[in-house]
Amino acid sequence: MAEDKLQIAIYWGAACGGCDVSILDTDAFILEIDKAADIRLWPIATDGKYKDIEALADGDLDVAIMSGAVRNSENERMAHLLRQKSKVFVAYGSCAYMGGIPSLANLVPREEIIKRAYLSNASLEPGNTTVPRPRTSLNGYDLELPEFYARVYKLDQVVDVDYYVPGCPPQPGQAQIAITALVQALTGQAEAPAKGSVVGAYERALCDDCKRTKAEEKKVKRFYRPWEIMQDPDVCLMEQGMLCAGSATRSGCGVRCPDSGIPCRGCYGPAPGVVDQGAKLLSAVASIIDSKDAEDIDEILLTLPDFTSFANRYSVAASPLQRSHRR
Amino acid sequence: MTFEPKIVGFLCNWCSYTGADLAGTSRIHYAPNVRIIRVMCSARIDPTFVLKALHDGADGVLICGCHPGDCHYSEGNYKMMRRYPMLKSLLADYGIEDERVRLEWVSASEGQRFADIVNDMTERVRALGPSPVKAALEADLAER
Amino acid sequence: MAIRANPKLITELEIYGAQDVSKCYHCGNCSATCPFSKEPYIFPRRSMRSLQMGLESKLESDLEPWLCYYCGECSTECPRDAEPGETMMSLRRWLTARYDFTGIARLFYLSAKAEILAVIIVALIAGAGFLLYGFSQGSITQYGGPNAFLPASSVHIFDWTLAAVLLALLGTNCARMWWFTVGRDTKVHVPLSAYVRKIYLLPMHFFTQMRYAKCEQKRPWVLHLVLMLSYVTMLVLIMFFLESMWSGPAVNWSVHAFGLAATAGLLVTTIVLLRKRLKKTEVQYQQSHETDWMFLVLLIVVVATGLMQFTLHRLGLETAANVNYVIHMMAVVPMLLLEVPFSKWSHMAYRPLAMYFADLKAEEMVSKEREAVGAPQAA
Amino acid sequence: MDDLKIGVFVCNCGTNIAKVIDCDAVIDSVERLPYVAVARTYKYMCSDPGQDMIQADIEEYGLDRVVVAACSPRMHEPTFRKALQKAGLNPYFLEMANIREQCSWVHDDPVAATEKAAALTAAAVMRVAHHEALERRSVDMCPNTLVIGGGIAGMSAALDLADAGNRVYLAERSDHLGGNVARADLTAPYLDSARDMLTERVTRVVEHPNIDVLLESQVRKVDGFVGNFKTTIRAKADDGAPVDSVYDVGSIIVCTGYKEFDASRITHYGYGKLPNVVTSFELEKMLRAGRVTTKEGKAPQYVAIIHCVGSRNLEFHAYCSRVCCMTALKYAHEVKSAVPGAYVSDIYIDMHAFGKGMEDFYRRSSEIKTLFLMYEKNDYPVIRKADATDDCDMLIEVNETLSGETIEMPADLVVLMVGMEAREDSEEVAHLVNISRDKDGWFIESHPKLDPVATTTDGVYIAGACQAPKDIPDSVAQARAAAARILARTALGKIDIDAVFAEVDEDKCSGCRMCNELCPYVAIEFDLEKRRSHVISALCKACGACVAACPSGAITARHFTDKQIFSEIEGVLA
Repeated sequence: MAEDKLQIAIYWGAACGGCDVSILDTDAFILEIDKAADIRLWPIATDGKYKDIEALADGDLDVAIMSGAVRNSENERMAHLLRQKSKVFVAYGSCAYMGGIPSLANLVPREEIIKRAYLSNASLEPGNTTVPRPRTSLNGYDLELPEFYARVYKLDQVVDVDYYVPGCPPQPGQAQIAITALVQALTGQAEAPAKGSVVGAYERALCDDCKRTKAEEKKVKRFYRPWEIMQDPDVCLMEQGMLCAGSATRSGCGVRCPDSGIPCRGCYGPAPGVVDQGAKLLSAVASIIDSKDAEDIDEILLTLPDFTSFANRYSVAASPLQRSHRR
Repeated sequence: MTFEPKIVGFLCNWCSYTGADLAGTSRIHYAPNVRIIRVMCSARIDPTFVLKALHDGADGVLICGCHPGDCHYSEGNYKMMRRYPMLKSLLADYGIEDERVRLEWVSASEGQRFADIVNDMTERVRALGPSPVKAALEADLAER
Repeated sequence: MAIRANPKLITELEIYGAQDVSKCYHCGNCSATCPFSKEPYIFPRRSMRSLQMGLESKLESDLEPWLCYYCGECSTECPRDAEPGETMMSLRRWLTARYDFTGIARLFYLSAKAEILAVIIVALIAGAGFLLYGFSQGSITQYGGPNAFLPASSVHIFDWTLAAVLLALLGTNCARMWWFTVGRDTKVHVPLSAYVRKIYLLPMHFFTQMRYAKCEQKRPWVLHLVLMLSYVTMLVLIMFFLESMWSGPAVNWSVHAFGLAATAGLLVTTIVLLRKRLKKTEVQYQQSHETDWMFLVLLIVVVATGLMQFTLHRLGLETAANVNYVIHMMAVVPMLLLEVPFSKWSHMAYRPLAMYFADLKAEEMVSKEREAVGAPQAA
Repeated sequence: MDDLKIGVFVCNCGTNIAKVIDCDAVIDSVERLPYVAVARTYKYMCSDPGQDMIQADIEEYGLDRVVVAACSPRMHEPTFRKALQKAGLNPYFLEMANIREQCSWVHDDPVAATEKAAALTAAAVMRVAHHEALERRSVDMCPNTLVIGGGIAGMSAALDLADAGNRVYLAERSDHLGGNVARADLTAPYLDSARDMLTERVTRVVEHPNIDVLLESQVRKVDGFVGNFKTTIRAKADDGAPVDSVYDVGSIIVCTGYKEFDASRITHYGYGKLPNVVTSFELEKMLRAGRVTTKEGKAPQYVAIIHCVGSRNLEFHAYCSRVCCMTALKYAHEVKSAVPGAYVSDIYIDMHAFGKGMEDFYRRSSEIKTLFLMYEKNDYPVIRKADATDDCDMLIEVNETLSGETIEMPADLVVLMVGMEAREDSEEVAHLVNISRDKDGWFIESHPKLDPVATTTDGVYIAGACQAPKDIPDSVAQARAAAARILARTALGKIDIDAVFAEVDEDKCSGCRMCNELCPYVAIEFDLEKRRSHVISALCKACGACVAACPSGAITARHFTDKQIFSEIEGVLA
């Protein structure tokens, strides 16, 4: 571990691991990272212990990259620990950035989740009554599990975040650009991006990079799921009645979904300056519905089931309401 | 003390805001719970405004625009008309009670109607009690 | 039940003198200013309204026109110059015609010519009759004594006969008036006991005309009262003391004092009234119907010839006195025969009767209302 | 923004505000807000001393934002903007808190009202901090005018404009000029001939070199904005085929008039069933022909005129149609002169005899022995056929309020004074020129008292009975007022356009084209080269539909930015 090497830690909270894989997916660039940095912690790839990090002095880490949201007390403890030990703390991927897919669970109460996962699930052993608890006494031993929070938090709701890299997962190319930029900034080769900025993405919405043609008229009489329609590969998906989040989503992914005939789901988060991606998408979609009759509109909206889970698929925790408020 | 709900009203300039002014010039008294924010047209009302108001502690949000067919901008209110059911289903998914957010058409001549709507909504929101949003988000912070 | 309106009635009433009733727009100032207008008799506005719409059956049963003394306040206050006072006057004329079953009253009101003709005919018949009678049994040169041209005893019989005829005519008309205003009213039933209990009202109103005194101006009341009392005095003297009146040439002060006073009263008031009607400075004297003139003219002729007769007799000019007497009777007979049952003179009976009836009806309405509200229950 | 200085001015409005709201308490609560440098109350902020005070404070404290808590901004925003401008401040650095119309006038609890007023004022303070300096723009004013409707109002407006040397396109839907006045015989109260009056107008209009009369023409499309409208008018060509032509105009006057109420909608008057029940316009036709008769050809002995047919009742129109009362009196005169000896009765609710000479006319009408019968609102007279023994054709049962009696009025001819109502195409016209209609379908003026001829759309004016029931003098007055308004503007040659409009941030626009179709004014154009949308500011009317709809937040509504509205939300909830 050379002194001149950057000290970095890569960690995951409530995440699927896809973000770590996206870093690994940078192919040869991973060797560049290795050349430039000592990886002090990266559960998916290297052997590192929490206590090694705890042993570091504050700021010893040059960069901590954390993916995943905060779902439980362990996620939170590690977020705090890494923040404390690092100079630059990066929220990596949609879960860290906006709560991501895990935060969809915010629309459901914690009890409901526990019940569904441990008590009323077809894959359970019949009659199971065991549910995870923070503390369990067994044979004279006290067993501890992280506490399962009532809801999911995005990273900056828990700790101070310096930069965000969006994407589910961030595209390897973008990950490489983002990491390179950070390294250059830290090594004084380039100016550091402003704190709080989104790196590894563009400043416009996805449509800017989408090759499909967009017509002036966008009137939707009914919505289609992608499999319900023979789509024209050259025409804007929204114009064909497929709900596409591209117009409300920051570009940077490389338009991979629309290019493959699948509407954008919005994993790169809202366009710059937008408060809530879901509300914006809602506003735009509603505006182009082709009807002035309330009943007719309700009819059309039936073709748009579970719109909330689409509009805020990656961003429930980041939306103003953040969670369900049902009593 | 009875709970006095705070309701944010988004009113279009030409019909509903004028209608609310008419209630004033006609001295029609109504509940003081709605605080009006003027926008040029109900089409300007970004659903984000409603979410923001609820986030900031509003117990209710009242949206008023011109009657369908009477928009000063000819069709702006239809945009709101279409956003509304989508917004309501989004809010339902976030567990916001149905009666906290309401869309009404109020023309420039309907001062009485505006007053009636405010009174009715105030009563309904009062019956629901304070909005849970702000308290819940504060409680979330305390959890950790 | 709807009352049928008759738009033509207003045109008919024009001949009775109501020229301006259509101008009324019902502000109600007239009723407000009238000292007599109070529940349940609000007028003149209501009467004006009924007249405008031509509600004949309703007007016929109204007592209100008789409750008005035509002080003229209403007409002065009227912003539209609709002449409510004159309208009430016209309605009295119209009612007089209505009460009269013979149709003569209506004829007189509608046609001045007919009235003048009737007066002339009656005067001529009366003159001829008295002359024939006088020549048949006496001497024109004899005023008194056994050969008197028109002896008091005979004239007395004639007077009483005439009185009986007049009473019968007027009585029938009064009965009709009762039937129209009280008798056939299905809503208000006046019990017999009330009629008896309140009978004092009749002489009271007749002799005092105390309601008239309530008008803001007192002079018309004084004039009217003096005229009426003088007339009644004279009537009593003629009906009961004709012999004493007739005696002479010495003046019998026990009767002649009354006679002269009544004559003076009649003469002065008639002259004053004639002057007022000619000068038209006061609102109630501005619009004179032909019948008004006829009444005053006959009256002044009667009074003048009466006084003349008294004088000639005292002077001992017996032939002249007899001639004058016939002339006097030529005025008296038409005045009584035509004016009392068929024209203006009849209000002498109708007005006190109307006040009597009005009082009875009002009392009954109030008690009915109390019943409807319900008497307070004892605890 | 750190050195921002905001001045807050709370108006007492005499006692209008101060009697309910504790203005000093409002001052106390807003004084604590960030950037507030001075906060004051004054008796009448809109008065000259009030404005002087604001200007003096701007100078003295170096204020760069001003909040006026007073009446509705719809009332005095222009006044205070001017005050700011005089003091050298951008007029858009003003924000008003509406604590009169929407607070003191509608609440009676002083505590709650004061709290609300404080919140509204706080919101204004927080909002104004985000205001930006905006500049108004000036564009050329096209001197031509399109007048829609060739009735008495349209012709009068057209003549004034044309006499001043401006071109006027007078579009009339029917094949002749004159409108509803052409259907009338005489006019109240002087019994002048409507025909004579019209002939003069029509002749002058037709012969005027500056007026293009477009008969059998309909306006199909109106694009553009004040001073620069492009109007498409479809006219019937000689061969019958419709031809569209485009006219450039700077102003539009809508004078589309009214239509009469359909009397058959009221069943108890028997219109359409009883042959001798006619509408006012049908009588007008008889009068114009000089012969008033029943269907049987006889002269009517009894003529009854029923007022307020379709007007002043909850079932049809609650409003008063204004002209019918005096027209009914006119009929009384005309019928009496056409049928001497006829009895005319006027069955009315209230006699509305306002206007010059009208009360006198009413008096004269009663002097000619017109019988006035009053009925209660919603207690309609009922017409039935008379019996054979009656001397009349029909009997009208009226609960007559002046007498308190239920009466039966004989009638041989019944005239229904049908009210005025908005034309069935008023909605279409409103959309065409983008003006609003009230609940009854009448076009709405900009301000009922101070701006009765302008509309909410700049450059579009209304005159005559399309705005509300109106008689001839009022229609003509309004028409000529509209013409005067237009001439005042054409004289300047330029017009000021509001600085409030939407703008696309091209650095944010992704070219998704979601907004392109939303604009009712076609103000958004798409640059195919750059693949960016762009707002043509002169066409933009600042509704903000595109702003809310832009999924990437690339469109900003000037003066109604997200940031401004967000801070207002925070303010009212603080």
